[in-house]
Amino acid sequence: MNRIIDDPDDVVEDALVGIRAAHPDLLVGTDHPRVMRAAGPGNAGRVGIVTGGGSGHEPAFVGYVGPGLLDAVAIGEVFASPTARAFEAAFKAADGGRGVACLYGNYAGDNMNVKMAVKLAARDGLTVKTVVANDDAASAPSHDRGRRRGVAGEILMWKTAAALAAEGADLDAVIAMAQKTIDATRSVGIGLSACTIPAAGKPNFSIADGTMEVGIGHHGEPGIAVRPIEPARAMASTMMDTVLADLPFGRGDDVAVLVSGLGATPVMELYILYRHVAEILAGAGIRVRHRFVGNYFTSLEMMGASVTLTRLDGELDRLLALPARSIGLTVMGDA
Amino acid sequence: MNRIIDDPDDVVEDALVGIRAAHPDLLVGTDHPRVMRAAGPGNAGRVGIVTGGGSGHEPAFVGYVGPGLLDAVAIGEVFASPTARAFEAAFKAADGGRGVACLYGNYAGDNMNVKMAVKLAARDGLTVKTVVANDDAASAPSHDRGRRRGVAGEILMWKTAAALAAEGADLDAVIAMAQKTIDATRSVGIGLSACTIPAAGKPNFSIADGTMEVGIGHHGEPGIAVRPIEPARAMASTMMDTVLADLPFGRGDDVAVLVSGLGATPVMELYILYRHVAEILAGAGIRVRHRFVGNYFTSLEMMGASVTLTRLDGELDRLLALPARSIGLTVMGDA
Amino acid sequence: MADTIDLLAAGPILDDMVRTIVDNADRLNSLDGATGDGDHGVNMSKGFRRTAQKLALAPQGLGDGFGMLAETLLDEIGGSMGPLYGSFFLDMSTVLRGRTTLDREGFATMLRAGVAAVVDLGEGQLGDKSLVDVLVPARDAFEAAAARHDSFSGCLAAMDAAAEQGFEATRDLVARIGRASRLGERSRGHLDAGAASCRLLLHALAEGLERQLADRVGAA
Amino acid sequence: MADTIDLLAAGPILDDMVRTIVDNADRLNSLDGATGDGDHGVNMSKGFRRTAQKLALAPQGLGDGFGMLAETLLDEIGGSMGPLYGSFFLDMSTVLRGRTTLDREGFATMLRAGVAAVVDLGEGQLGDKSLVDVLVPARDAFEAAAARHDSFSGCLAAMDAAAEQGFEATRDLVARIGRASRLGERSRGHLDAGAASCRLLLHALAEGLERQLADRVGAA
Ligand SMILES: Nc1ncnc2c1ncn2[C@@H]1O[C@H](COP(=O)(O)OP(=O)(O)O)[C@@H](O)[C@H]1O
Ligand SMILES: Nc1ncnc2c1ncn2[C@@H]1O[C@H](COP(=O)(O)OP(=O)(O)O)[C@@H](O)[C@H]1O
Ligand SMILES: [Mg+2]
Ligand SMILES: [Mg+2]
Ligand SMILES: [Mg+2]
Ligand SMILES: [Mg+2]
Repeated sequence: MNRIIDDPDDVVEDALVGIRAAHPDLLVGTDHPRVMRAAGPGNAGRVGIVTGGGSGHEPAFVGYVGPGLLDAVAIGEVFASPTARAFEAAFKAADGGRGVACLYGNYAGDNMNVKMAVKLAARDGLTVKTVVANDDAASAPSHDRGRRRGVAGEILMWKTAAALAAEGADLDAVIAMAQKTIDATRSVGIGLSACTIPAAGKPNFSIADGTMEVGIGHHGEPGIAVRPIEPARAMASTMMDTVLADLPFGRGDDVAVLVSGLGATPVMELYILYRHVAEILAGAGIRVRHRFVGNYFTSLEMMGASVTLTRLDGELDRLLALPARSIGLTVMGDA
Repeated sequence: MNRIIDDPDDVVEDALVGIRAAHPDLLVGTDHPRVMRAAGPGNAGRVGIVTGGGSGHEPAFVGYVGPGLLDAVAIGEVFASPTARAFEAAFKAADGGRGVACLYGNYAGDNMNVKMAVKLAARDGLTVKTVVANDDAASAPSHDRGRRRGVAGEILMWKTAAALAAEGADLDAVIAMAQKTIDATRSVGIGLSACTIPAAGKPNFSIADGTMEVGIGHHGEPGIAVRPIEPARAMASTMMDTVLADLPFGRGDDVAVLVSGLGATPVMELYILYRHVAEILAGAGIRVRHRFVGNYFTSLEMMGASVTLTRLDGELDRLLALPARSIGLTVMGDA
Repeated sequence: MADTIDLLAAGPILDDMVRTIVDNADRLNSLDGATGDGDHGVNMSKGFRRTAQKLALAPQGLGDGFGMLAETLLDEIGGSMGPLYGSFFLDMSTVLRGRTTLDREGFATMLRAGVAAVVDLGEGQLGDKSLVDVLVPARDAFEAAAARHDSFSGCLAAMDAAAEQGFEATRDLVARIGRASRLGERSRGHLDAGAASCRLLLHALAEGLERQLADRVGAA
Repeated sequence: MADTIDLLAAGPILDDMVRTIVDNADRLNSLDGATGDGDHGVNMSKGFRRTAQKLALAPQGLGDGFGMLAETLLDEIGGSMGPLYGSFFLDMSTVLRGRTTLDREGFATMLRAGVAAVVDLGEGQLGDKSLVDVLVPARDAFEAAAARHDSFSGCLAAMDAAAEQGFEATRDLVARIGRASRLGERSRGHLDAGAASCRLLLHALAEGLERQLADRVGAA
C-alpha cells in the first residue's frame, strides 16, 4: 500500500497528533481524544458552532475550526461517524453559555450519534440545536430531500452560521441562518477513481478506468449514472444541469461557488472544471460573488470533484465575506 | 484516463482561464498568455519578485502570486520550463522601477530560459538578478550543490525575499535575502506512485506497488534509493537523516518546516508524517518556529511527500511571519 | 421455579452476552460482508470487550451493567451500532434503576423501553432488514405470552423463539435501511448482520435469566 | 563558382531548414524516446512550423530570417531547445545584421558566434552527447578548411561532413548533459536526438548555400 502511515488502525490518532503539532495557533485538544477546539480565549457569550464527521475528508472537518468558523469538532474513524460521546464532548468544548449549534451532514451514523449526544448534553443542561446538511442533489430525488447526503455545502453553512454567531446572534438565529444556507445550497460530485481505507487495505468500491460515476458520494456511495469519461466541458454541463435545475437557480441570481477536489485530482484540473462552471453560470445570467476552488472536502485519494452552489441574498453574501481563519479556509475579510 | 480535462494539449491554457476566473482579487493576466501578475496597484517603487516553472505543480507557481509574495510568474507547459519570452514578460510585469529578482528552481530548461530572458530584458534597460533554488538534498552530493534541483524550499525563499522587498529594500538586498534563505534550506522527497502528463497519456516513470523512491524529484527524477515501503515513522527518519545531516542542522537551531504532499497522498497522511518530523526535531533539540503542512508543491497526482527545513536567524524568522496572501499560502501576520 | 430475578446477582449474564458477541465476531463480519462493509463483528466486539474488562474490575448488577455497557458503546463505537445498542441498553438500564428485583412485568417494561429507544433513534421499521426485525417480534412475543399469563420463564422462551424467527426472516427481506439498502434487491437472500448480533444478545439474556429463575427455585 | 552569397536572395534556405525538421519530426521523437522523453521532434517542429507560416506571409533574407526563427523559438518553445537554438540563430542573425552578402570569412564569424552562444548558454562540452558534438566539429572543420584556403563551397562541404561524423559519434558517447544524462551508461549505443536535428539543420544550410554559390556562377 502506497501510504504514509504507521499502524493502519491508528491513522486517526496519529494524524491528530500531527495536526495539533502543526497548528498550535488554531487548534487545541480537549479531554476527549477525538475532540478538538479552537485555540484562544473560547467563545464565552457566543453561540458555539460544532460539527463532526468521519476522518479521511481532510481538511474537513477539523480543518474548519478557527476564528470565524467552527468552535469545536468531533472526529470519527475513517469514513465513520464520531461517537455520541465525542459529539457531546464537542458540544461542551464549544459551549459559551448561549447554546450550541451542531451543523453536520446527513448520514445514518451521524444522525444517531448526534441525537444521542444532544440527549446526553441535555441531561447536563446544555441546549444544542441541529441543522442537517443535505446538499448532495444526486443522492435522492428532490421530493425526498430528507434522504440526501451532506457534502461540501456544509462548509458554506458553517461559514455563515459562524459569522452570525461571532456577531452575537442567539441560537435560534444561528440555527435559522445555517438552515437557510443549506436550503439554498446544492452539490453534485463526479468520481473518477476509488479510494482505500487504510485499515481495510483495499477499496470497497471501484470505478473502472475510462468511466466516471456521476453523483458519487463522499464514501463511494453509488451515484446516479456510471458513464464513459467525458471532456471537462461535458462533465461541467452534467454537473451544472443537476445542480441548477434542482433549487432551481435562475437568471439574476447571485451565488457562491465551491469546486472541491476529492483528493487525488490535480489542482490544475479543478481549475479547468471551474472554468466551465464559470462559463455556464455566465451564460445562465447567474452572478458569482464568492469562489472557492481547491481540495476543500476530500475522500482520501479518490479522483474526481464536486461542485457546490449557494444562492445568496444580501445577508448570506455579507456573512461569507466576513473574516475567518482555519486550515481549510481563510477569508481576509478586506474585500 | 481519469482526468478532468478537455484537449490534453491545452490543459495549461484551460487551467489558466479557470485560475483567472476564480481569483480576480489575487491575479490578473498580462499581454503574455503565459504570464500572470498580482492584482492591484502594482509595485511601483519596490523590487519585483518573479518566478516561473512548469505547470502541474499547483499551487506552485502561480498560486504564490499575491501581496507579500510573488509579483509575477511565468508559466510553462506541464513539467516544462516557460519560454524565455514568458520570463521576460514576467520581468516586465513585475518591474516597479527598482529592478527584478527572479527566484527560480535549478533545472536545465529554466536556467537557459531565464538566462536568455535576462539578456532580452537587459536590452530594454531592465535589471534582473537571479537566485537559483537548489534545496533538494537528494539530487546531488553536498560537494556538488550546484547540480541540485530546486523543490518546495523555493516557497520559503519567495516569502522572505518578497517580505523584504515589501519593506522597500533594494535589489541587492532582496537577492541576498533569497540566497541566504535557500542556502539555509534543505529538502527531500519520497515518491510512492507515479503520475501522468495529460498530453503523454501514460506515466514516464514508475514506482512499483509496495515500494517507495527516496529522493525522487518533482518530475519523477530518480532518487537515491528504491526501497520496500516503510511505516511513516521510518520514512520520516530516512528523510530527516538526509536533511539534518546536510546543512547540517543542530541542537539549538530555530527552523521553519514545510511538509508538502506530492498531489494524491491524503492530507491525513501528511499530518502523520509531520507528527514524526516534529518528534524527531524535538528529540534533536531543534525548535520549530513556523510550520506548513499541506499540498504546497505538487507533481500532478503523484503520491508521496517532501520535507523542507530552513534554519532561521532572527531576520528570516521575522520575514516569514509578515503578512502575505495567495492561493497557496496566506499568512495573517498577527502572530 | 421462581418468578423474580435478583438483579444484583444477575450481573454474570452480561459476561455471557459479551462472550457470545466476541465468539461470533467473525461470523458477524462475514454476514455483514455479504451486504455491507464487513465490520459488524469488529464494531460490536470492540465495545463489548471493553465492557468485559470494566466488569472484571468491578462486577455489577444487571441494571448498572446495562448502563456500563451503554456508556461504553456510546463512548467507543461510532457509526450506527454505538448509538443504537447504546440507547437500547441505556434505556433498559434506566427502567432498572432503583430496582433490586425483576419480574415478568418489569422485564416487559424494560424490553419495551429498549426497543422503543432503538426504533426512535434509528427510525427502522419491521421489515426493513435490521435489528428491528428481531427486537419487535421478540418484544411482541414476550408481551403476548405475558398476556396469556405464561410464567416469566415461559415468556422468555417465547421471546427467544420469536427472536430466532425474526432473525431467520431477514433472509428474505430487501434492506431498506443502513448500508445494505444500497444493494436494493441484491440484499435479498442474505441474513442481516445486525439482526444476527441482536438475536445472539437476546438469546444469551433469555438463557441467563431462565437459568437464574431455575436456580432460585433450586436454592429456595 | 561564386564565393559570396546574396543574403537577401538566400531566404528560401530557411524553408529547406524548416522542411527537414518537420519531415524528420517522427524520427527525432523516436531518437529522443530511446534516451529521453520522446518529444524532440514535437518541440522542434512547433517553432519551425510557426516560422514557416510567418515566412510565407513575409519572406525574409537569411539574416532577418534567422532573427525571426530565433524570436519564434524563444517565444514558443520552453524547455532547453527554445533557448539553445534560439540563441544559436539569434547570435548568427546579429552577425549578419547590416550585411547584404556573405563570404567564407563572414560565414566563419557567424558560425563561431552561433556555436559560442549555444556553449555559453548550455554549458555543454564536446563529448557530452548533445548538439555541441555536431556544432563544434562543424565549426572547426569549416575553419580548418578556410585556413587551407579551400573555397567557400569547399568549406561548407567540410563542415557538412564533420557535422555528419559528429552526429554519428554521439552513438558511442555516454550522455553527461540533458535528460539522457540520467541514464548514465545506458545512454551509450543510442544516437543523440539534439545532435540529429542539428545535423539536419547544418546539412540543409550547407546544401542551400552551396546551391546558391553554384547558381550564381551559372547566372553570372
Ligand atoms: N437505522 C437502523 N436501525 C436499526 N438497525 C440498523 C439501522 N441501520 C443499520 N442497522 C443495522 O446495522 C447493521 C450493520 O452494522 P455495522 O456493520 O456495525 O455498521 P455499518 O453499517 O456502519 O458498518 C445492519 O445489519 C442493520 O441490522
Ligand atoms: N545543455 C545542453 N547543451 C546542448 N544541448 C543540449 C543541452 N541539454 C540538452 N541538449 C540537447 O537537447 C536534446 C533533447 O531536446 P528535447 O527533447 O527537445 O528537450 P527535452 O530534453 O527537454 O525533452 C538532447 O538530445 C541534447 O542534444
Ligand atoms: Mg458494517
Ligand atoms: Mg462500517
Ligand atoms: Mg525530449
Ligand atoms: Mg521534453
